[in-house]
Amino acid sequence: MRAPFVPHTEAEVAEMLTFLGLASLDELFATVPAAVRLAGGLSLPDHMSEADVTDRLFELGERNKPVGRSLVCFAGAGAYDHEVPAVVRSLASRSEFVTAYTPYQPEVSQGVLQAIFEYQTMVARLSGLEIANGSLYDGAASLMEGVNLAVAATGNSRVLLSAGVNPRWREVLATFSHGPGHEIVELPLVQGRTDFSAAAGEPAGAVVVGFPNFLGCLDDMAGARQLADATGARLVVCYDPVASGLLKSPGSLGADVAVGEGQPLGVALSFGGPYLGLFSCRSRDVRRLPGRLVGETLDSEGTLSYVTTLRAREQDIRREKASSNVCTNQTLMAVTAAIQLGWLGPAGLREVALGSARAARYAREALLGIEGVEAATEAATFREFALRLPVEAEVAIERLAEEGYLAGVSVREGYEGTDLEGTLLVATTERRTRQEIDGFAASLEKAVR
Amino acid sequence: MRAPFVPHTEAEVAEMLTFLGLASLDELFATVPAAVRLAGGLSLPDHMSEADVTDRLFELGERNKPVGRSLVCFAGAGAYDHEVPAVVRSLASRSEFVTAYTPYQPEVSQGVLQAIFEYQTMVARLSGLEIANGSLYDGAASLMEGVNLAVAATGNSRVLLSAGVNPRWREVLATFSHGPGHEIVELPLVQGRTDFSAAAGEPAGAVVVGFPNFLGCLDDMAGARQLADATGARLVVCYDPVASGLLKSPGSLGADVAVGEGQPLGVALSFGGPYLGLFSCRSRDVRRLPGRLVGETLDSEGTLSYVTTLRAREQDIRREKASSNVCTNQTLMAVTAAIQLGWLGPAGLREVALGSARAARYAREALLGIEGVEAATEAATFREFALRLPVEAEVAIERLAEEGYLAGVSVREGYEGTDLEGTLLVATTERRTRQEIDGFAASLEKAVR
Amino acid sequence: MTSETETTPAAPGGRALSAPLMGHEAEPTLFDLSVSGRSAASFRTTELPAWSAEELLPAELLAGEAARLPEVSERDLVAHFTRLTHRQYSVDLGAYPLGSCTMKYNPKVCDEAASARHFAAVHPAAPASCTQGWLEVLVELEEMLCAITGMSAATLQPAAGAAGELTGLLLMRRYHEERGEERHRVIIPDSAHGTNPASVTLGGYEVTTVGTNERGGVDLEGLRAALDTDVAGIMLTNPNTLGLFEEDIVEIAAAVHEVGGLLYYDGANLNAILGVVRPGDMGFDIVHLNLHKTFATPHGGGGPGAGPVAVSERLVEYLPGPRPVRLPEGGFGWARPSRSIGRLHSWHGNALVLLRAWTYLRLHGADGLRQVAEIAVLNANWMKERLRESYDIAYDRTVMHECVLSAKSLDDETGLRALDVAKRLLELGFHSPTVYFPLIVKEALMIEPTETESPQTLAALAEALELIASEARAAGSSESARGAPRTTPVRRVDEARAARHLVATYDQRSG
Amino acid sequence: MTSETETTPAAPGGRALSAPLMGHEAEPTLFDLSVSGRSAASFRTTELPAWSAEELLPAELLAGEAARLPEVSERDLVAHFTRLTHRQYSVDLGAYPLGSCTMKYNPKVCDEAASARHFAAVHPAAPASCTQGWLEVLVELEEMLCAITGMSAATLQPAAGAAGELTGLLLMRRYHEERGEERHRVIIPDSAHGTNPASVTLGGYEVTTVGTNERGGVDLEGLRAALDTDVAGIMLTNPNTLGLFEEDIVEIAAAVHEVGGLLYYDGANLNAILGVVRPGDMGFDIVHLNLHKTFATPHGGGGPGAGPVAVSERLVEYLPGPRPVRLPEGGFGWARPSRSIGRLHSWHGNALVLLRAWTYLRLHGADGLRQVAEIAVLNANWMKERLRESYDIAYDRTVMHECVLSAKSLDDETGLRALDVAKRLLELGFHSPTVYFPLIVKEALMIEPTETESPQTLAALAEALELIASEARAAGSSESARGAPRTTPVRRVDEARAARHLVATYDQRSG
Ligand SMILES: Cc1ncc(COP(=O)(O)O)c(C=O)c1O
Ligand SMILES: Cc1ncc(COP(=O)(O)O)c(C=O)c1O
Repeated sequence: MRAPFVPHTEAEVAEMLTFLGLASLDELFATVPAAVRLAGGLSLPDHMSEADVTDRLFELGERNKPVGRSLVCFAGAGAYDHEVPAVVRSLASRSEFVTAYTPYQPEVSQGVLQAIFEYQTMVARLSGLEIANGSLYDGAASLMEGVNLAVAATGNSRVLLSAGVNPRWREVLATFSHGPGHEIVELPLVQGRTDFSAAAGEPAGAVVVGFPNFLGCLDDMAGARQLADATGARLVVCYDPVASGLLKSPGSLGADVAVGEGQPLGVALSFGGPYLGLFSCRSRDVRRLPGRLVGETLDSEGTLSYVTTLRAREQDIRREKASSNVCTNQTLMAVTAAIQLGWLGPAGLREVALGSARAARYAREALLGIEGVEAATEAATFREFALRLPVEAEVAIERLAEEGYLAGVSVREGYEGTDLEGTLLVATTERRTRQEIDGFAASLEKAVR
Repeated sequence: MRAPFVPHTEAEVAEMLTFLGLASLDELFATVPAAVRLAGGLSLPDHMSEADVTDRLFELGERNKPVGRSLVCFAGAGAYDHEVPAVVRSLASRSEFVTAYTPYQPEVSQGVLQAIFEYQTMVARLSGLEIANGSLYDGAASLMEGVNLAVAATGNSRVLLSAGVNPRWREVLATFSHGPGHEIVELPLVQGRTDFSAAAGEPAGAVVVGFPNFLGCLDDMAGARQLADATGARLVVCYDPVASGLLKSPGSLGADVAVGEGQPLGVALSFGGPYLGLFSCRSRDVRRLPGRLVGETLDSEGTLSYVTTLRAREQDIRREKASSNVCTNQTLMAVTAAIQLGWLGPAGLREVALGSARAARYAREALLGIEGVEAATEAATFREFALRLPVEAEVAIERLAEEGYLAGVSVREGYEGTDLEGTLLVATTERRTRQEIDGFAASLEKAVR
Repeated sequence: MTSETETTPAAPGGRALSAPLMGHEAEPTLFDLSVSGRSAASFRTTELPAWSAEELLPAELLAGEAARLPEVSERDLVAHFTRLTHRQYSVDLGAYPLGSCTMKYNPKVCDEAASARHFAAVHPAAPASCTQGWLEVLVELEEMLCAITGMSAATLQPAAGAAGELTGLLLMRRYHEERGEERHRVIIPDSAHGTNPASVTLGGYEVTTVGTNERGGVDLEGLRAALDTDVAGIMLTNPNTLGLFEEDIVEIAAAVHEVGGLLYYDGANLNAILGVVRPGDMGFDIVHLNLHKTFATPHGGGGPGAGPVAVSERLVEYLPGPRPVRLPEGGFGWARPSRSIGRLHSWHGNALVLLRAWTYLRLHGADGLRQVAEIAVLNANWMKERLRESYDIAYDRTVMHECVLSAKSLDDETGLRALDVAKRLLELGFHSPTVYFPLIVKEALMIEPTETESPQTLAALAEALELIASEARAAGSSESARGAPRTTPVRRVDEARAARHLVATYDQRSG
Repeated sequence: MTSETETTPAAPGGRALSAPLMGHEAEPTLFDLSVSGRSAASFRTTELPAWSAEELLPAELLAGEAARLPEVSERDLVAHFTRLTHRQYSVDLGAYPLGSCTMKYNPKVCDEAASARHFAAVHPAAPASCTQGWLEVLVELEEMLCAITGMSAATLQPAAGAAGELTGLLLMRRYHEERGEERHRVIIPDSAHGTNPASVTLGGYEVTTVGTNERGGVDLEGLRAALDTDVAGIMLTNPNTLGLFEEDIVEIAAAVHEVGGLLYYDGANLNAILGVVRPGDMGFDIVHLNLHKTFATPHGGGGPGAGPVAVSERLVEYLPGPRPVRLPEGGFGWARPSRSIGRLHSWHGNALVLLRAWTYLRLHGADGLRQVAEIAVLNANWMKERLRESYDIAYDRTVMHECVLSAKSLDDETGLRALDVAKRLLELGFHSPTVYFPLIVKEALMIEPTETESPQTLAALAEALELIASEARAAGSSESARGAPRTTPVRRVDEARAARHLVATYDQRSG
């Protein structure tokens, strides 16, 4: 066997060893203490040919149920089955985008740099804020960084966190808060909307709210802004970028920082990743911005060029004093989102938002028509809503999967002990048809009988 | 509705019409006589969105059975299930290759031109002849052009055609021979090999033989060459490029012209097309070469460059005196073949050939072990062989398809009235495994009981 | 560490100087990158007996060594071909206003359709029970093509336009033969594309050329003079290669039919009349379509294309076979027309190209196709009017999807020829129009913007063409363009040298 | 016909002057190409009631108009982004010898695996019954990573190396907390990558820096002096960022363990030691791996990556959850470690990146990985020896997968700095090495050829680097390189200006 992507012939290896005055490849590792050197070789499955690996992948893939005609997707919770046209896949898979490194040499990286610059502009516009970075890992990571920014900017580590924020993201925030030691205070939900009165009084560093929130409901953003003002906090809004096709932007509703999951912008469901964290803020916080930022400049002949900028925020320069430790981010997904948004245009994004909301309304009505099925929240929702079923959500999901429907996501972690626990969170996109929704309702009716 | 790929806004159309002094788009067609203008619009199905078309395609695709694990391929007859790695698909689908036109402006077409030049070199080497063109439509078209070349070169339109040549190609040759009026004389098969003695005597323009022939058998090439010499004909050999990994090349066996189907060189089965016709000949016939030819030259600064050459053979210059009418060819498939051959290298091509031959031997033995199954020919075969079954081949094929095997191709057209009619032509490639062959044999045994 | 020539060391696969992003060196060939013993291939594990070649095949037929092919790593293979793509212009990079070629945008969804396993991995000899989806696509495509052309049935086998032409001529031949007639001539206008006369010859006919009148149409008198019962038919492109609609088409059709001839429609320019007028209604009997033009299937750097041929009722039974058909009992199958001229293709035609065209047609429907034609024609006329001051207009009337200009005056005034315009245009960011075709227009520049280019692109292209003319006129010479192109990976290429010293393979290189 | 700014006309989408094939103009932004009312999008037919926005949502929350996005045709979208790709260097174009980044060839089969519908179209919240294939891949990957690192279990959630580091530090924190210990410091060598100290801070620790000894390793004495029971652990890269193996690793491990600290292994450089030595055997407790380096998942122009963290037995119960596991009854499911530090990712990590790595690992097996390391190290040492005459060698001993050279003498002699070398190298057809890192080497040039570059490419790269040095020395000045790069789409870029006049969106452009 020869490693499949190593070009060297035996003769070449021998020639190179001779040049180095070595007798064997092993000698290259002489500096590795003998005591710790691996004796028997790694204990791994044998190498396989490309064809054999492909066969195996086919076999494994058959054990998954992708969404589509045989598993119609009503699951969301941050990952949505939106239309992605062939042109987006085609452009985003161009190998120059895929196999480039971080654009450290701008003279030969204008392609990626310009694409990020365009992405930054679009995200800034979607969020209604002035600045956006070149992406973070995912929505949860953006939330974490948003809170870090708010805490650093205010010098206050008290975080007022709405229970309407995606519970997975809240958990990630909690995990990472162990380091800096943020104090997280939860703002409870009442009928699906955040009760901002619960946290009056004491100063805080961040108020965090979802818009729409995890249950699809539309929180009282004026209330959120007021709380931020009253506590001296930065208002961090977790938003769904699709909603910006229809709803007011976080920025126009008072957000200081807008964070979101960018998956709905052209990224495949991908079993949860790679997605991309959207991050934007006001200009005054730009020097605390986490992650990469591309700016405009000129080359030595005065030609407009792009380059990564404000590097002094970044870990490779600032080390322990950096505003974040992020290095590798999700650039390819950011490029994908820029292409998708270019394909959509304002009218397309509006249609995605409107179509998703229409399907939600239709589905909600159809499902609430089933005996024993109740709305878990009363508030207006955008494209996602929670239902209380006669059976546990997990049971319904299993049964429906056999009927060809991914019924939704169960509401449990992050809502333990609340009246939301065990409900089913149903999501729609502009791809859901009347026929699919009718079929789903008919199957759910059977499943909960 | 607006046509999906027309960028013009209504305002832009209006502005352009104003510039032209026209009141409506209809006026653009004023020169079309009113009598023949279409009144009601075309009678076509309504336009569909990309998403709807994709859904429909999915539906239609589900009604096909692609080869793979659920339909193991033992069919050949010119179209083979060879290994094609991801890298070939990835490179050959690069949009610069896909969306370019014929390289008429060499200064901005060096990519395609150089790829064709490399392809020509590889095909010349595979065939053992000096010159190869940049591809023709398919194997049948190459045969037709090869015969035309031979006839033109010799001034003799008598064509001695082995019955061992792919019957579909023979039919295509017959179809197109109606124009120039070639006289086709068939050389019969004896035990799967051509009887060259049948056509002694009279001068001829072309002797045409398959190597290996349609039944997988290896004809007596010395006999073929002798016949060509005796009749003053050009020897046209239809070859399988994969065989060149193991067997002597057509050129080294005496061919003047080598024609073949290039599909085995990295092209998907594709329900029969687009494939590519391989075509090569000796230098002395280069000015009769059909199709495009790329040559080397220099640019105005002396840099090595590529350009289409000997254009004077071509229809766009020579019109009715051209050596062929071919204009659009199969360049993208030629580029694909060049990439695949680069991936294979000599060792890989040998392994493909050897693996195919080994699988053929194993399959032949396994299948001949079934009661009632007999060999249809005795001669040595390369990777394809014909069997006489207790049932008609078509019946066996239908039954086996239900068991997950594409059993082969029925031998019928072109062999009517011969002892080969109704036999089953079984082909193997290096992708066929022992397990698959064993399964096939077991299913065939059941099917012919 | 030496390349396959064993004389010079192998070239470095990882150096990117030939990528225009980095530099302007020539890209080494794959043979230059080859190193003996290097390899990229791997295969399925089969668990078959490892019989040797000698055990399997007659020793006298075995080659001493495998055919010489380059030996490269997968990494170098990728780098080489990726760099080659950076040395290649394409529709996806910018406008490609090649007259007669209809280089419109090729929708990506069509590519994706053609790469789906359920279509791409189907064996052409699989029984109809395994290919119902494919057959339905083919039948529907045939039906749509007939609706568009006003014809009764079509064959999808021809792999390109020229193959379609030859098919049409064989149908013509069969038609006359069946009526017991021997005819020897086929009429072709002098503006015709080169494939037409070449196909006529291959079809066993003689070419009779008719001239072009002062309005750019067929010289009706000349045609009438040429017509007699020895004429098998006429081949016309309409709109013709001057981009002009044959105003006398009704009279032409009547005249040809009167002597018993057939009318053949070269559909390369069908884009202009989609939904406006149908060849069948104009009196044509045989139509070939270039799906790689009108229906946006990509050209692939020279192919593949697809050239289906549609015919009127009286020719249906001669069509090539087998043809995909709807079965009376439901489902789809194959049938051979009773008097078929026979098969034209090893299998069923360029199926994946046909699938792309099917997709394109379903995306458009009737209204979409009509808009395609309208905007294609609007763009061409806008271009013609806009460039009126800078170039000669070959025939000054409303054009269809393309306009033929001429650099004749410019050449007379400044020595700037059509070729120079083409090369200078490359420097200005556009592929050049078709030059020196049609042959009847001196210094022809044939511009076909297509409907997928925006008004902004049109304006920029026009500006560039104007600049070329105005800088030559200002200087009173062709100097500005003579040295062009200066910005491309190679400078102006010596075409004559290639033919003089033919080197068509790496092995013909001297040293 | 005006762009979205409504002041200047929209730019032409079909002009290709920004493609280096054609010219050297700047590419207009997508916003410049925008024309009001133009569009590309289309959607599924749903047959749902056409409720208006007002009927669906509270009026006061509705935006007056949709977010401003560019309005372009699909054709212009394609042309724009395709041209951008021609303005972008990538592994697929040529060598990318960026030290510390392991820019090896990214196998295409891995991309294809990641684009298969049966993996890419799976919803992350689908029940385990619908994701058995995925779970098996993740479990197998975890097992393979543990085998490679000599660890007991791993989390696949971290999306990149830095996220893995932070995860590791939180694990470290939990470990000490569970033992009732409060420790405040983490030790980092001065040669460390910037993410290490940044992660330490985010993990709530203080950084204690230790120096580098004259052999390029950790200063053992300094380390010992810094160690006490306030030290939570040490973060090491081994081989370190100088490309050198820590010869004293056994002693270091013993010393850190002695004070109760943990050893964190930054696996960015794991490529060098695959199958040679395992971090677990060296005494490490926590290991993060950069799959986008060692296991060839592509970098995507800056991401996505994947940074799984593997740990020794005593940390397994703290791992983030839920984790994919083999179920005792067969099949696969999810489980949360009893004392989990909690979730790190919205879902399960960068799953498609993990799938690519799984594919890469299955292609290699144990012997393949060992060869990867051997050849990577061979290449780096060859490079170092070859360039000995031209550049300074920071620490002159056998290197592992990369070598750190310095342009210090060259700068002293001629004024040619590392940055100039980098820019000049672009002109010679190569991406530049990493410059000015590690920080402890002046004018550092950090070269990591990787195992996928051939000896021929190495030689050409070395020649180019030699040429740069020799032309400067011959001229006694840095002139030759100062103007570089001259052949690239843009010339040397003014980085300072970008920070001074921040324009990070199109809307911040002044006019
Ligand atoms: C008018 C005309 N007829 C026929 C053809 C030939 O078509 P193809 O190139 O597909 O053989 C062309 C193509 O260039 C053409 O423009
Ligand atoms: C030594 C080292 N550690 C850590 C990292 C950080 O990894 P990532 O970029 O994936 O966050 C890198 C990547 O540059 C590195 O080289």
